[in-house]
Amino acid sequence: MAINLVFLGRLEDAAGGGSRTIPLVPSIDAVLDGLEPGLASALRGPRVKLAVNGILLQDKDAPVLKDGDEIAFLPPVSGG
Amino acid sequence: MAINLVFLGRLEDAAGGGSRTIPLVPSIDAVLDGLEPGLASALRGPRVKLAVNGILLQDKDAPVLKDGDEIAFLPPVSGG
Amino acid sequence: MSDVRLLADPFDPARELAAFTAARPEAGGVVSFLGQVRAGGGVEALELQHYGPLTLPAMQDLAGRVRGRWDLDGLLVIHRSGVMMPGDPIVLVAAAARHRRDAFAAADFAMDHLKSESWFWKREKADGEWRWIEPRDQDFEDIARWG
Amino acid sequence: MSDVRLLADPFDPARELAAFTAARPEAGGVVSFLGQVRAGGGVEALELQHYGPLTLPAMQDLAGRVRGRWDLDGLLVIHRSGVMMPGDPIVLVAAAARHRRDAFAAADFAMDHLKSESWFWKREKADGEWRWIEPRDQDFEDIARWG
Repeated sequence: MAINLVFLGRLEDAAGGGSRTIPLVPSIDAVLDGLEPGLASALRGPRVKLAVNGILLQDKDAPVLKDGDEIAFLPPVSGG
Repeated sequence: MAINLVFLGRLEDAAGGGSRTIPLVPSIDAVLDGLEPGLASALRGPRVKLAVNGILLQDKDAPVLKDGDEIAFLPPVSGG
Repeated sequence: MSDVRLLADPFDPARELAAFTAARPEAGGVVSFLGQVRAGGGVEALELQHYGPLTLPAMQDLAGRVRGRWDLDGLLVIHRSGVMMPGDPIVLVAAAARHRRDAFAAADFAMDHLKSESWFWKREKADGEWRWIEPRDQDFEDIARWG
Repeated sequence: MSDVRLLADPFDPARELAAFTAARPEAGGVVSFLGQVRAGGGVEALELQHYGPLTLPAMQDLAGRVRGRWDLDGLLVIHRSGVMMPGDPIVLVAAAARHRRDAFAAADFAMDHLKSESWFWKREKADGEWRWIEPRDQDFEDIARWG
Protein backbone atom coordinates (compact mmCIF):
# COMPACT_ATOMS: atom_id res chain seq x y z
CA MET A 1 0.00 0.00 0.00
CA ALA A 2 1.97 2.97 -1.33
CA ILE A 3 1.67 6.17 -3.29
CA ASN A 4 4.11 7.83 -5.63
CA LEU A 5 5.18 11.47 -5.39
CA VAL A 6 6.57 13.32 -8.43
CA PHE A 7 8.49 16.57 -8.08
CA LEU A 8 8.84 18.77 -11.14
CA GLY A 9 11.23 21.61 -11.90
CA ARG A 10 12.92 23.24 -8.94
CA LEU A 11 10.90 21.03 -6.57
CA GLU A 12 13.06 18.14 -7.77
CA ASP A 13 16.05 19.88 -6.21
CA ALA A 14 14.11 20.56 -3.00
CA ALA A 15 13.18 16.87 -2.76
CA GLY A 16 16.59 15.59 -3.71
CA GLY A 17 15.11 13.58 -6.59
CA GLY A 18 12.38 13.53 -9.20
CA SER A 19 10.15 11.02 -7.44
CA ARG A 20 9.65 9.15 -4.20
CA THR A 21 7.44 6.29 -3.04
CA ILE A 22 5.86 6.62 0.40
CA PRO A 23 3.46 4.48 2.41
CA LEU A 24 -0.22 5.16 1.75
CA VAL A 25 -1.79 7.86 3.89
CA PRO A 26 -5.38 9.05 3.43
CA SER A 27 -4.90 12.73 2.46
CA ILE A 28 -2.54 15.17 0.83
CA ASP A 29 -2.20 17.01 4.14
CA ALA A 30 -1.04 13.76 5.69
CA VAL A 31 1.45 13.28 2.87
CA LEU A 32 2.92 16.73 3.45
CA ASP A 33 3.01 16.30 7.23
CA GLY A 34 5.13 13.20 6.75
CA LEU A 35 7.83 14.96 4.68
CA GLU A 36 10.85 16.96 5.78
CA PRO A 37 9.62 20.42 6.92
CA GLY A 38 11.68 22.33 4.32
CA LEU A 39 10.32 20.21 1.47
CA ALA A 40 6.74 20.36 2.80
CA SER A 41 7.00 24.14 2.94
CA ALA A 42 8.20 24.31 -0.69
CA LEU A 43 5.37 22.01 -1.81
CA ARG A 44 2.81 24.18 0.01
CA GLY A 45 3.97 27.28 -1.92
CA PRO A 46 1.06 29.35 -3.27
CA ARG A 47 2.02 28.85 -6.93
CA VAL A 48 2.51 25.08 -6.71
CA LYS A 49 -0.26 23.10 -8.40
CA LEU A 50 -1.07 19.46 -7.73
CA ALA A 51 -2.22 16.66 -9.97
CA VAL A 52 -3.48 13.30 -8.78
CA ASN A 53 -3.16 10.57 -11.42
CA GLY A 54 -2.75 13.22 -14.10
CA ILE A 55 -5.84 15.24 -13.10
CA LEU A 56 -5.17 18.77 -11.88
CA LEU A 57 -6.67 19.54 -8.48
CA GLN A 58 -8.83 22.61 -8.05
CA ASP A 59 -8.33 24.87 -5.02
CA LYS A 60 -10.80 23.17 -2.71
CA ASP A 61 -10.24 19.56 -3.75
CA ALA A 62 -9.22 17.22 -0.92
CA PRO A 63 -9.15 13.79 -2.51
CA VAL A 64 -9.05 10.57 -0.51
CA LEU A 65 -5.87 8.79 -1.57
CA LYS A 66 -5.72 5.13 -2.43
CA ASP A 67 -3.05 2.55 -3.14
CA GLY A 68 -1.02 3.30 -6.28
CA ASP A 69 -2.04 6.95 -6.63
CA GLU A 70 0.50 9.36 -8.12
CA ILE A 71 0.67 12.91 -6.81
CA ALA A 72 2.61 15.40 -8.93
CA PHE A 73 3.81 18.72 -7.52
CA LEU A 74 3.96 21.31 -10.31
CA PRO A 75 5.72 24.65 -9.83
CA PRO A 76 5.01 27.46 -12.33
CA VAL A 77 6.05 26.51 -15.86
CA SER A 78 9.09 28.27 -17.20
CA GLY A 79 7.72 29.83 -20.34
CA GLY A 80 9.64 31.30 -23.23
CA MET B 1 16.79 57.50 -82.78
CA ALA B 2 14.25 55.26 -81.04
CA ILE B 3 12.57 54.56 -77.73
CA ASN B 4 11.40 51.31 -76.25
CA LEU B 5 7.91 50.71 -74.85
CA VAL B 6 7.25 47.95 -72.29
CA PHE B 7 3.72 46.71 -71.58
CA LEU B 8 3.14 44.78 -68.35
CA GLY B 9 0.31 42.52 -67.31
CA ARG B 10 -2.94 42.86 -69.23
CA LEU B 11 -1.47 45.76 -71.22
CA GLU B 12 0.72 43.18 -72.93
CA ASP B 13 -2.43 41.66 -74.39
CA ALA B 14 -3.74 45.08 -75.40
CA ALA B 15 -0.46 45.83 -77.19
CA GLY B 16 -0.18 42.39 -78.77
CA GLY B 17 3.27 41.92 -77.24
CA GLY B 18 5.41 42.74 -74.22
CA SER B 19 7.49 45.45 -75.85
CA ARG B 20 7.76 47.58 -78.95
CA THR B 21 10.38 49.93 -80.39
CA ILE B 22 9.14 53.16 -81.92
CA PRO B 23 10.85 56.19 -83.46
CA LEU B 24 11.84 58.89 -80.99
CA VAL B 25 9.19 61.52 -80.30
CA PRO B 26 9.65 64.26 -77.71
CA SER B 27 6.87 63.50 -75.19
CA ILE B 28 4.74 60.74 -73.73
CA ASP B 29 1.64 62.38 -75.15
CA ALA B 30 3.26 62.16 -78.58
CA VAL B 31 4.05 58.48 -77.96
CA LEU B 32 0.42 57.75 -77.09
CA ASP B 33 -0.91 59.79 -80.02
CA GLY B 34 1.14 57.62 -82.36
CA LEU B 35 -0.33 54.30 -81.12
CA GLU B 36 -3.52 52.51 -82.11
CA PRO B 37 -6.46 54.32 -80.44
CA GLY B 38 -7.60 51.27 -78.43
CA LEU B 39 -4.13 50.70 -77.02
CA ALA B 40 -3.60 54.40 -76.29
CA SER B 41 -6.89 54.44 -74.40
CA ALA B 42 -5.84 51.43 -72.30
CA LEU B 43 -2.46 53.03 -71.53
CA ARG B 44 -4.17 56.27 -70.46
CA GLY B 45 -6.29 54.38 -67.90
CA PRO B 46 -6.43 56.13 -64.52
CA ARG B 47 -4.70 53.26 -62.66
CA VAL B 48 -1.86 52.80 -65.14
CA LYS B 49 1.48 54.07 -63.84
CA LEU B 50 4.46 54.94 -65.99
CA ALA B 51 8.17 54.52 -65.45
CA VAL B 52 10.87 56.07 -67.63
CA ASN B 53 14.17 54.23 -67.44
CA GLY B 54 13.04 52.51 -64.27
CA ILE B 55 11.98 55.71 -62.48
CA LEU B 56 8.29 56.00 -61.65
CA LEU B 57 6.68 59.17 -62.95
CA GLN B 58 4.69 61.35 -60.58
CA ASP B 59 1.31 62.69 -61.66
CA LYS B 60 2.54 65.97 -63.12
CA ASP B 61 5.80 64.77 -64.65
CA ALA B 62 6.14 65.38 -68.39
CA PRO B 63 9.65 64.29 -69.23
CA VAL B 64 11.37 65.18 -72.48
CA LEU B 65 12.22 61.88 -74.15
CA LYS B 66 15.60 61.10 -75.66
CA ASP B 67 17.12 58.38 -77.79
CA GLY B 68 17.19 54.98 -76.07
CA ASP B 69 14.69 55.80 -73.33
CA GLU B 70 12.47 52.98 -72.05
CA ILE B 71 8.88 53.72 -71.07
CA ALA B 72 7.10 51.04 -69.05
CA PHE B 73 3.31 50.99 -68.70
CA LEU B 74 2.34 49.43 -65.37
CA PRO B 75 -1.23 48.39 -64.60
CA PRO B 76 -2.21 47.70 -60.97
CA VAL B 77 -0.22 44.83 -59.49
CA SER B 78 -2.13 41.64 -58.90
CA GLY B 79 -1.55 41.08 -55.21
CA GLY B 80 -2.25 37.93 -53.25
CA MET C 1 -5.90 16.67 -38.81
CA SER C 2 -3.33 18.01 -36.38
CA ASP C 3 0.09 16.45 -35.91
CA VAL C 4 1.20 17.01 -32.30
CA ARG C 5 4.37 15.40 -31.01
CA LEU C 6 6.50 15.53 -27.88
CA LEU C 7 9.97 14.23 -28.74
CA ALA C 8 12.80 13.16 -26.45
CA ASP C 9 15.30 13.12 -29.33
CA PRO C 10 16.51 15.72 -31.85
CA PHE C 11 14.42 16.38 -34.97
CA ASP C 12 15.05 17.98 -38.34
CA PRO C 13 12.72 21.00 -38.70
CA ALA C 14 13.42 21.46 -42.42
CA ARG C 15 12.40 17.88 -43.18
CA GLU C 16 9.31 18.10 -40.99
CA LEU C 17 8.20 21.36 -42.57
CA ALA C 18 8.81 20.08 -46.09
CA ALA C 19 6.72 16.96 -45.42
CA PHE C 20 3.95 19.00 -43.80
CA THR C 21 3.82 21.42 -46.74
CA ALA C 22 4.00 18.73 -49.42
CA ALA C 23 1.00 16.98 -47.85
CA ARG C 24 -1.11 20.16 -48.18
CA PRO C 25 -0.98 21.30 -51.82
CA GLU C 26 -4.40 22.92 -51.42
CA ALA C 27 -3.08 25.41 -48.84
CA GLY C 28 -1.97 28.70 -50.29
CA GLY C 29 0.36 29.44 -47.41
CA VAL C 30 2.24 27.89 -44.53
CA VAL C 31 3.46 29.94 -41.56
CA SER C 32 6.02 28.33 -39.29
CA PHE C 33 7.81 29.20 -36.10
CA LEU C 34 11.02 27.46 -35.18
CA GLY C 35 12.49 28.03 -31.75
CA GLN C 36 16.06 26.94 -31.15
CA VAL C 37 18.48 27.01 -28.24
CA ARG C 38 20.21 30.37 -28.55
CA ALA C 39 23.96 30.34 -29.07
CA GLY C 40 25.95 32.90 -27.14
CA GLY C 41 24.99 34.40 -23.79
CA GLY C 42 26.92 31.73 -21.96
CA VAL C 43 24.26 29.01 -21.95
CA GLU C 44 25.98 25.65 -22.42
CA ALA C 45 22.89 23.45 -22.41
CA LEU C 46 19.16 23.60 -21.82
CA GLU C 47 16.89 20.96 -20.37
CA LEU C 48 13.14 20.81 -20.69
CA GLN C 49 11.39 18.58 -18.23
CA HIS C 50 7.84 17.44 -18.90
CA TYR C 51 5.24 15.47 -16.96
CA GLY C 52 3.85 12.66 -19.07
CA PRO C 53 0.23 12.63 -17.90
CA LEU C 54 -0.18 16.37 -18.54
CA THR C 55 2.23 17.70 -21.14
CA LEU C 56 1.23 16.02 -24.39
CA PRO C 57 -2.53 15.99 -23.62
CA ALA C 58 -2.38 19.75 -23.00
CA MET C 59 -0.53 20.28 -26.30
CA GLN C 60 -3.22 18.28 -28.09
CA ASP C 61 -5.92 20.32 -26.37
CA LEU C 62 -4.23 23.54 -27.49
CA ALA C 63 -4.07 22.25 -31.07
CA GLY C 64 -7.79 21.57 -30.93
CA ARG C 65 -8.49 25.11 -29.75
CA VAL C 66 -6.37 26.54 -32.57
CA ARG C 67 -8.23 24.41 -35.14
CA GLY C 68 -11.54 25.58 -33.74
CA ARG C 69 -10.58 29.24 -33.94
CA TRP C 70 -9.08 29.42 -37.46
CA ASP C 71 -9.86 27.71 -40.73
CA LEU C 72 -6.72 25.66 -41.32
CA ASP C 73 -5.68 22.97 -43.75
CA GLY C 74 -3.24 21.58 -41.22
CA LEU C 75 -1.46 22.22 -37.94
CA LEU C 76 1.91 20.84 -36.85
CA VAL C 77 3.24 21.12 -33.29
CA ILE C 78 6.53 19.44 -32.40
CA HIS C 79 8.19 20.09 -29.04
CA ARG C 80 11.38 18.67 -27.60
CA SER C 81 11.97 17.55 -24.06
CA GLY C 82 15.27 16.53 -22.48
CA VAL C 83 18.71 18.08 -22.81
CA MET C 84 19.50 20.30 -25.81
CA MET C 85 22.61 22.12 -26.98
CA PRO C 86 22.94 25.62 -28.52
CA GLY C 87 21.51 25.57 -32.04
CA ASP C 88 19.26 22.58 -31.35
CA PRO C 89 15.59 22.96 -32.35
CA ILE C 90 13.20 23.21 -29.39
CA VAL C 91 9.82 23.77 -30.97
CA LEU C 92 8.33 23.84 -34.45
CA VAL C 93 4.80 25.08 -35.09
CA ALA C 94 3.39 25.26 -38.59
CA ALA C 95 -0.07 26.29 -39.75
CA ALA C 96 -1.28 25.75 -43.31
CA ALA C 97 -4.26 27.71 -44.55
CA ARG C 98 -5.98 28.91 -47.65
CA HIS C 99 -5.71 32.47 -46.31
CA ARG C 100 -2.45 33.97 -45.12
CA ARG C 101 -4.00 35.85 -42.18
CA ASP C 102 -5.38 32.63 -40.68
CA ALA C 103 -2.02 30.90 -40.91
CA PHE C 104 -0.15 33.78 -39.24
CA ALA C 105 -2.68 34.19 -36.44
CA ALA C 106 -2.89 30.46 -35.73
CA ALA C 107 0.88 30.00 -35.48
CA ASP C 108 1.26 33.13 -33.36
CA PHE C 109 -1.54 32.09 -30.98
CA ALA C 110 -0.21 28.55 -30.71
CA MET C 111 3.28 29.80 -29.78
CA ASP C 112 2.01 32.30 -27.20
CA HIS C 113 -0.02 29.58 -25.50
CA LEU C 114 2.64 26.89 -25.79
CA LYS C 115 5.15 29.20 -24.13
CA SER C 116 2.95 30.39 -21.31
CA GLU C 117 0.75 27.38 -20.55
CA SER C 118 2.64 24.25 -21.50
CA TRP C 119 3.77 21.84 -18.83
CA PHE C 120 7.50 22.29 -19.33
CA TRP C 121 10.07 23.18 -16.73
CA LYS C 122 13.30 24.59 -18.06
CA ARG C 123 16.78 24.73 -16.68
CA GLU C 124 19.93 26.14 -18.19
CA LYS C 125 23.53 25.22 -17.68
CA ALA C 126 26.01 28.09 -17.47
CA ASP C 127 29.51 27.99 -15.99
CA GLY C 128 28.91 24.30 -15.38
CA GLU C 129 25.92 24.97 -13.09
CA TRP C 130 22.29 24.07 -13.79
CA ARG C 131 19.71 26.72 -12.85
CA TRP C 132 15.89 26.49 -13.07
CA ILE C 133 14.18 29.24 -15.09
CA GLU C 134 11.22 31.08 -13.58
CA PRO C 135 8.28 32.36 -15.65
CA ARG C 136 8.67 35.65 -17.49
CA ASP C 137 6.11 38.45 -17.32
CA GLN C 138 6.35 38.78 -21.11
CA ASP C 139 4.60 35.44 -21.52
CA PHE C 140 1.55 36.64 -19.63
CA GLU C 141 1.45 39.81 -21.72
CA ASP C 142 1.68 37.76 -24.92
CA ILE C 143 -1.23 35.57 -23.98
CA ALA C 144 -3.40 38.49 -22.87
CA ARG C 145 -3.42 39.77 -26.47
CA TRP C 146 -5.84 37.04 -27.51
CA GLY C 147 -8.71 37.94 -25.15
CA MET D 1 22.17 41.55 -43.60
CA SER D 2 19.12 40.75 -45.72
CA ASP D 3 19.02 38.10 -48.43
CA VAL D 4 16.58 39.23 -51.13
CA ARG D 5 16.25 37.25 -54.34
CA LEU D 6 14.02 37.24 -57.42
CA LEU D 7 14.28 33.83 -59.07
CA ALA D 8 13.20 32.73 -62.53
CA ASP D 9 13.63 29.04 -61.64
CA PRO D 10 12.19 26.74 -58.95
CA PHE D 11 13.73 26.77 -55.47
CA ASP D 12 13.67 24.43 -52.47
CA PRO D 13 12.13 26.28 -49.51
CA ALA D 14 13.17 23.66 -46.95
CA ARG D 15 16.81 23.91 -47.97
CA GLU D 16 16.71 27.72 -48.02
CA LEU D 17 15.09 27.88 -44.60
CA ALA D 18 17.51 25.36 -43.11
CA ALA D 19 20.51 27.32 -44.40
CA PHE D 20 19.05 30.62 -43.18
CA THR D 21 18.40 29.19 -39.70
CA ALA D 22 21.75 27.43 -39.40
CA ALA D 23 23.54 30.70 -40.14
CA ARG D 24 21.77 32.42 -37.22
CA PRO D 25 22.38 30.34 -34.08
CA GLU D 26 22.05 33.47 -31.95
CA ALA D 27 18.40 33.92 -32.95
CA GLY D 28 15.93 32.36 -30.57
CA GLY D 29 13.24 32.06 -33.22
CA VAL D 30 12.60 32.04 -36.93
CA VAL D 31 9.19 32.79 -38.42
CA SER D 32 8.63 31.86 -42.03
CA PHE D 33 5.89 32.19 -44.57
CA LEU D 34 5.81 29.97 -47.61
CA GLY D 35 3.31 30.69 -50.37
CA GLN D 36 2.73 28.02 -52.97
CA VAL D 37 0.55 27.64 -56.04
CA ARG D 38 -2.70 26.20 -54.72
CA ALA D 39 -3.72 22.82 -56.03
CA GLY D 40 -7.40 22.34 -56.83
CA GLY D 41 -9.79 25.05 -57.93
CA GLY D 42 -9.04 24.36 -61.57
CA VAL D 43 -5.88 26.46 -61.90
CA GLU D 44 -3.48 24.63 -64.21
CA ALA D 45 -0.60 27.09 -64.07
CA LEU D 46 0.29 30.51 -62.75
CA GLU D 47 2.63 33.08 -64.24
CA LEU D 48 4.18 36.01 -62.45
CA GLN D 49 5.55 38.72 -64.65
CA HIS D 50 8.01 41.24 -63.25
CA TYR D 51 9.68 44.39 -64.56
CA GLY D 52 13.42 44.23 -64.02
CA PRO D 53 14.19 47.87 -63.26
CA LEU D 54 11.52 48.04 -60.53
CA THR D 55 10.72 44.66 -59.02
CA LEU D 56 13.91 43.58 -57.24
CA PRO D 57 14.88 47.13 -56.14
CA ALA D 58 11.43 47.51 -54.53
CA MET D 59 11.82 44.16 -52.76
CA GLN D 60 15.20 45.31 -51.42
CA ASP D 61 13.67 48.58 -50.30
CA LEU D 62 10.92 46.71 -48.46
CA ALA D 63 13.52 44.52 -46.74
CA GLY D 64 15.29 47.65 -45.59
CA ARG D 65 12.08 49.04 -44.11
CA VAL D 66 11.43 45.77 -42.27
CA ARG D 67 14.96 45.79 -40.84
CA GLY D 68 14.50 49.38 -39.71
CA ARG D 69 11.24 48.63 -37.94
CA TRP D 70 12.12 45.45 -36.04
CA ASP D 71 15.24 44.17 -34.35
CA LEU D 72 16.13 41.14 -36.47
CA ASP D 73 19.08 38.81 -36.73
CA GLY D 74 18.25 38.13 -40.36
CA LEU D 75 15.67 38.51 -43.09
CA LEU D 76 15.18 36.28 -46.12
CA VAL D 77 12.92 37.17 -49.04
CA ILE D 78 12.77 34.88 -52.07
CA HIS D 79 10.19 35.41 -54.80
CA ARG D 80 9.63 33.51 -58.02
CA SER D 81 8.79 34.94 -61.39
CA GLY D 82 7.79 33.05 -64.52
CA VAL D 83 5.47 30.09 -64.95
CA MET D 84 4.68 27.85 -61.95
CA MET D 85 2.62 24.70 -61.48
CA PRO D 86 0.28 23.74 -58.58
CA GLY D 87 2.39 22.95 -55.52
CA ASP D 88 5.33 25.06 -56.67
CA PRO D 89 6.70 27.56 -54.15
CA ILE D 90 6.03 31.20 -55.03
CA VAL D 91 7.43 33.14 -52.11
CA LEU D 92 9.41 32.44 -48.96
CA VAL D 93 9.88 35.06 -46.27
CA ALA D 94 11.78 34.28 -43.07
CA ALA D 95 12.62 36.53 -40.16
CA ALA D 96 15.05 35.53 -37.43
CA ALA D 97 15.01 37.40 -34.15
CA ARG D 98 15.96 37.15 -30.55
CA HIS D 99 12.34 37.84 -29.62
CA ARG D 100 9.45 35.88 -31.04
CA ARG D 101 7.13 38.89 -31.38
CA ASP D 102 9.60 40.71 -33.62
CA ALA D 103 9.99 37.72 -35.92
CA PHE D 104 6.22 37.25 -36.30
CA ALA D 105 5.52 40.92 -36.93
CA ALA D 106 8.37 41.32 -39.40
CA ALA D 107 7.34 38.31 -41.50
CA ASP D 108 3.68 39.32 -41.41
CA PHE D 109 4.45 42.93 -42.43
CA ALA D 110 6.81 41.81 -45.18
CA MET D 111 4.17 39.50 -46.67
CA ASP D 112 1.38 42.10 -46.53
CA HIS D 113 3.58 44.60 -48.34
CA LEU D 114 5.03 42.12 -50.81
CA LYS D 115 1.53 41.06 -51.79
CA SER D 116 0.05 44.51 -52.15
CA GLU D 117 2.94 46.63 -53.38
CA SER D 118 5.32 44.41 -55.29
CA TRP D 119 5.74 44.84 -59.02
CA PHE D 120 4.31 41.51 -60.06
CA TRP D 121 1.53 40.85 -62.54
CA LYS D 122 -0.14 37.52 -62.25
CA ARG D 123 -2.09 35.42 -64.68
CA GLU D 124 -3.66 32.03 -64.22
CA LYS D 125 -4.37 29.29 -66.69
CA ALA D 126 -7.70 27.48 -66.32
CA ASP D 127 -9.46 25.38 -68.96
CA GLY D 128 -6.47 26.06 -71.17
CA GLU D 129 -7.00 29.85 -71.09
CA TRP D 130 -4.73 32.42 -69.50
CA ARG D 131 -6.43 35.21 -67.55
CA TRP D 132 -4.84 38.23 -65.84
CA ILE D 133 -5.62 38.65 -62.12
CA GLU D 134 -6.78 42.03 -60.85
CA PRO D 135 -5.91 43.36 -57.36
CA ARG D 136 -7.96 42.17 -54.41
CA ASP D 137 -9.48 44.51 -51.84
CA GLN D 138 -8.17 42.21 -49.10
CA ASP D 139 -4.61 43.26 -49.90
CA PHE D 140 -5.38 46.90 -49.20
CA GLU D 141 -7.06 45.98 -45.94
CA ASP D 142 -4.04 43.90 -44.94
CA ILE D 143 -1.63 46.74 -45.54
CA ALA D 144 -3.79 49.27 -43.73
CA ARG D 145 -3.25 47.34 -40.47
CA TRP D 146 0.31 48.64 -40.20
CA GLY D 147 -0.54 52.37 -40.11
